[in-house]
Amino acid sequence: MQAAHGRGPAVATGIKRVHPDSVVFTYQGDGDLASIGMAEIVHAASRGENFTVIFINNAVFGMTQGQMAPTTLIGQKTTTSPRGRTAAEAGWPIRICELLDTLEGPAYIAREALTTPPRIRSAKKSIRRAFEAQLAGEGFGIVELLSTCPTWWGMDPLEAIRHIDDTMVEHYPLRVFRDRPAAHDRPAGQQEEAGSDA
Amino acid sequence: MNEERRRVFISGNEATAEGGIAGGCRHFFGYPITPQNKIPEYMAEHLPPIGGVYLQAESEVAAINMVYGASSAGARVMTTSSSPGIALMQEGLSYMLGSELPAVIVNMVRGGPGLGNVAVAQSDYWLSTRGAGHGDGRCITLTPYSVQELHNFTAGAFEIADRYQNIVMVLGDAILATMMEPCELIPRREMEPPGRPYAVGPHEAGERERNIVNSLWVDFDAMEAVNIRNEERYARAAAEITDWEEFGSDDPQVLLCAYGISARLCEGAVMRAEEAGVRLRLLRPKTVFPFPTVPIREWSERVDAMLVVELSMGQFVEDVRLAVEGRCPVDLLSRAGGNMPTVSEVLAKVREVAAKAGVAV
Amino acid sequence: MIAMPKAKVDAERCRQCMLCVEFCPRGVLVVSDQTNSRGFYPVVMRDEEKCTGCGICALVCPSVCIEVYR
Amino acid sequence: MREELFMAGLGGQGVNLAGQLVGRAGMDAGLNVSWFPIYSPEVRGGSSTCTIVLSDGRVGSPTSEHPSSMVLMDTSSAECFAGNLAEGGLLIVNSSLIRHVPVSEGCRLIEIPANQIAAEIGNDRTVNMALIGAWAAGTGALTVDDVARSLREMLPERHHVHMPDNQLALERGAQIAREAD
Repeated sequence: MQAAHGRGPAVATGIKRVHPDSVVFTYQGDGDLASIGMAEIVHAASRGENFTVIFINNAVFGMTQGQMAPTTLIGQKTTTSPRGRTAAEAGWPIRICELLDTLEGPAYIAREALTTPPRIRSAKKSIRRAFEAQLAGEGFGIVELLSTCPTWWGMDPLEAIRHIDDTMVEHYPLRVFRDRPAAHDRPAGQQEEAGSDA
Repeated sequence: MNEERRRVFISGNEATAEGGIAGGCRHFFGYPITPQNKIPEYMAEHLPPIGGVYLQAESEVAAINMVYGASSAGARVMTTSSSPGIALMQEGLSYMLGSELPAVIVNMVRGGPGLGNVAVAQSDYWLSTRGAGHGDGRCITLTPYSVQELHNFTAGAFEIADRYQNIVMVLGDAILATMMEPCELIPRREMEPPGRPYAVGPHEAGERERNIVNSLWVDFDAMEAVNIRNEERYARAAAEITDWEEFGSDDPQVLLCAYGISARLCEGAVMRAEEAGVRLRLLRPKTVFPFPTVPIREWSERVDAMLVVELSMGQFVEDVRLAVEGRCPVDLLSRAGGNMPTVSEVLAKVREVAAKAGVAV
Repeated sequence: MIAMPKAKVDAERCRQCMLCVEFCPRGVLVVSDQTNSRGFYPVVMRDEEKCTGCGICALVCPSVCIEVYR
Repeated sequence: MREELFMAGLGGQGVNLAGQLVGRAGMDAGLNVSWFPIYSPEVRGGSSTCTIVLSDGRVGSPTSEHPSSMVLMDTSSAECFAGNLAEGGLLIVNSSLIRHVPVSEGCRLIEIPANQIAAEIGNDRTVNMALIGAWAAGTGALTVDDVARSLREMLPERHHVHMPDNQLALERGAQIAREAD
C-alpha cells in the first residue's frame, strides 16, 4: 500500500481500523514524517493508533536530491541550504521522539542509530519491541533510526557512519523514551541482543 | 530595450528560476518535488545574496499559503512545484482567486494521477485552465515550449499577474524542466514594488482606508460580484494577451495543434512534412487560458482536418473542438505516463487523418 | 550445503560501500578486481577458511546482498 | 546541417557532462542546440543517457528516433541502443568495455579504447573526452578545438589543472577516428 508523501499514518489508521488484527506499519523518511506529514504523525500518536512507525532520519530529503529537511542540523549544507542551515532562516532541527514523548498516546518511542554492529542489533531489538507492543494491543510505537545518506552528505559510507556517531547523536540522543508497560528497561544504542554470537 | 543579454547554456529549471528573479521576484516559498528541484535550489543560492527571501515550507499547502500571505502584503512572489504538489496547492490557489491576488506558479508537469512518475506529461491542463481549486476562478496559463520561453514567460508572468490581479500559471513539463538549451538572460535589475493599493501592511494613520484581504462573502451579491469581476478580467486578458505561434505551409491541408513539449514534436513533424505528403502547418498556443480561439476557428474554415497532439488523454483537444465547433474534423494523438509519440508516429497519424478527410495524397 | 561457515556476496547487487570490509572482525573480505555490470567492484571472500560465519558483514550491509551460512 | 547525437553509459562515466559539453560547444559555434537527459532513478550506478541535437535551423524535437551518431560507453548500452542508429550513421563505442557490437550495413563503426587511453594519460575521468574527441573528428559537426575551448569555459577555474589531460584525451580519440576513416 503506497500512501501520499506524509500521509502514511492516516492511511495506516484507515487500514488498522478496518483490520484491527492485522499487523500494520509505516515506513517514513524525515521529509515525509517531520515535514509534510507532521500533522498526521502527531495525531496518529496522540490517538494511540495501534500500529508501528519506522522512521528513517538521515537529516536530508534523499529521494529528491538532497534538500534541507526539518531534521537537517544547524550548519549542515544541503542543496537548499547551500551556505549551511541557519536557525535565523530555517529554524532549528526538530526532535520527533522528544516531541511525541509529550503525548499520552504512544506506547513505545525509541531512537536508535544504524552505525556499528552493536547499535544495529539494538535497533533490531527496538523494532521488535515496537511490533510486540502492537501485537499486545498496547498502542502506537515509533522507532527513529539515524541513518546515513552518503550521496547527499558528500561522504563515503564509512565517513557517513562516523558522522552520525560523532555529530548527529549529539543533537539526537539515542534513547528508549517510552516503553509502556516497561517490559524491557534498557538504554538504546548499547545493549547486545541476548544470545548474540559477537 | 537596449540591454546586452548574456547567452548561456542552461536547464529549463535554472532558466525558470532566473526568469523569476529577472521578473522581480524576491520572495520564494517552495517544497521539494522532482522534476523541479533545481528551481528552489537555484533560489536558495541566489535570492539571499540580493536581499531576497528563500524559504522551504513544510509542505506545498504551507508554501502556497506563504505565497498568499506575501502577495497580500504586496510582494512579487512565486512558488514552483510539480503535479502532485500543485494538487495540494489548490486550496491556496482558490483562496487567492477569491481574494483577487496576483502570484506566479510554475508547474513542471509529471505523470499522474496519484504519485505517478517523474517523467514528462501534460495531464494538468484541466487542473490549470479549469480547476485551480473550488469555485469559478481560473489561472491565466502560459505554455512555453523551450528553455528560452520558460525564462521569458516566467519573467513576464509577474507583470501579467499584477495587471489582472490574478494567478498566472506557467505550465512546463518534466522534459522542459531538465533539458538544456541556449538562453539569453534578461538582466536582473532593481524593481519598484508593484504598488498594490489593496495590499495589507504598515501605513500612516489617515493615509488610506485600512485594507482587508478576504475571500469570505456571506452576502450573495458580494460573492457574485467577485465572480463577475474575475470574468471581466478573463475577457480583458483574452483580448490583450492571447498568444500563439504558427509554423509551416501557408496553404495547409492539415493543421497540427499542440502546446509545450508536444509542439516541439509537431515542429519536428512539420520539418519532415514531405514524408507525409501533406501540406502541414503547426499552430501552437503560448497561452491556453486565454485560449487562441479566433485563429483556430479561422483555420477550421480553410483546412481539411486538424490533429491535436498532447501528452494526456484528451484535455487540450476539448478547447480545440470548442473553437472549431464542428467546422472540420479534429483528431487526437495522445500518449501518457511518460510516453511520447515519435515524430514518425505524428506523421503517420497525419497521413491517417488526411486520408479520412479525403485529402488527395 | 557445505558444513564450513561462509559468507556469500551477491556481486551484482554489491555497491562497493566497504562497510562489510571495515567491520569484518577477521578481515576475510576484499574488493574484487572485476566490475559488476553496474560498474562497481564488488566485495569477495578472500580467505574462506578464516570466516567464522559471525554474520556481522550481513548485519551492516545496506544493500542486503550478503548471505551467511553456518 | 543537423546532427542528432545519442550518448549512453553507466552513471559515473560522465555521459551527461560530455553531452552537455557537446551542447555548449554547439552553442558557442553558433548553432541551435538541445540537450535532453534520461536518468535512471538510482544515483549510484544505473544507466544514463542523453540526446543532443545540433542544427543550423530549428531544433524541433529534442528527442531522436534514429540518431545520426551514437557514443556508447558500456556493454549494456551497446546491447540496448546500437540498433537505433540511423541508416548511414556513425557509431562510436568504448572498446575497452564493449567487446562486440552489431553494426547495420552502411553504418560506420569507430572503436575507441577509452579506458585504456584514460589510463595512459593517468586520469580516469578523461574516458568521456576520448570518445567526444572521436565523435567530433568522425562527424565533423564540431572541431576538437571548438570542444576544448568550450570545455575550458564550462569548467570551474579550480578544475583547469585537468585541461591538459582532457585536451590530450580529446586529441587521442580524434586521432584514432581520423585513422579509422
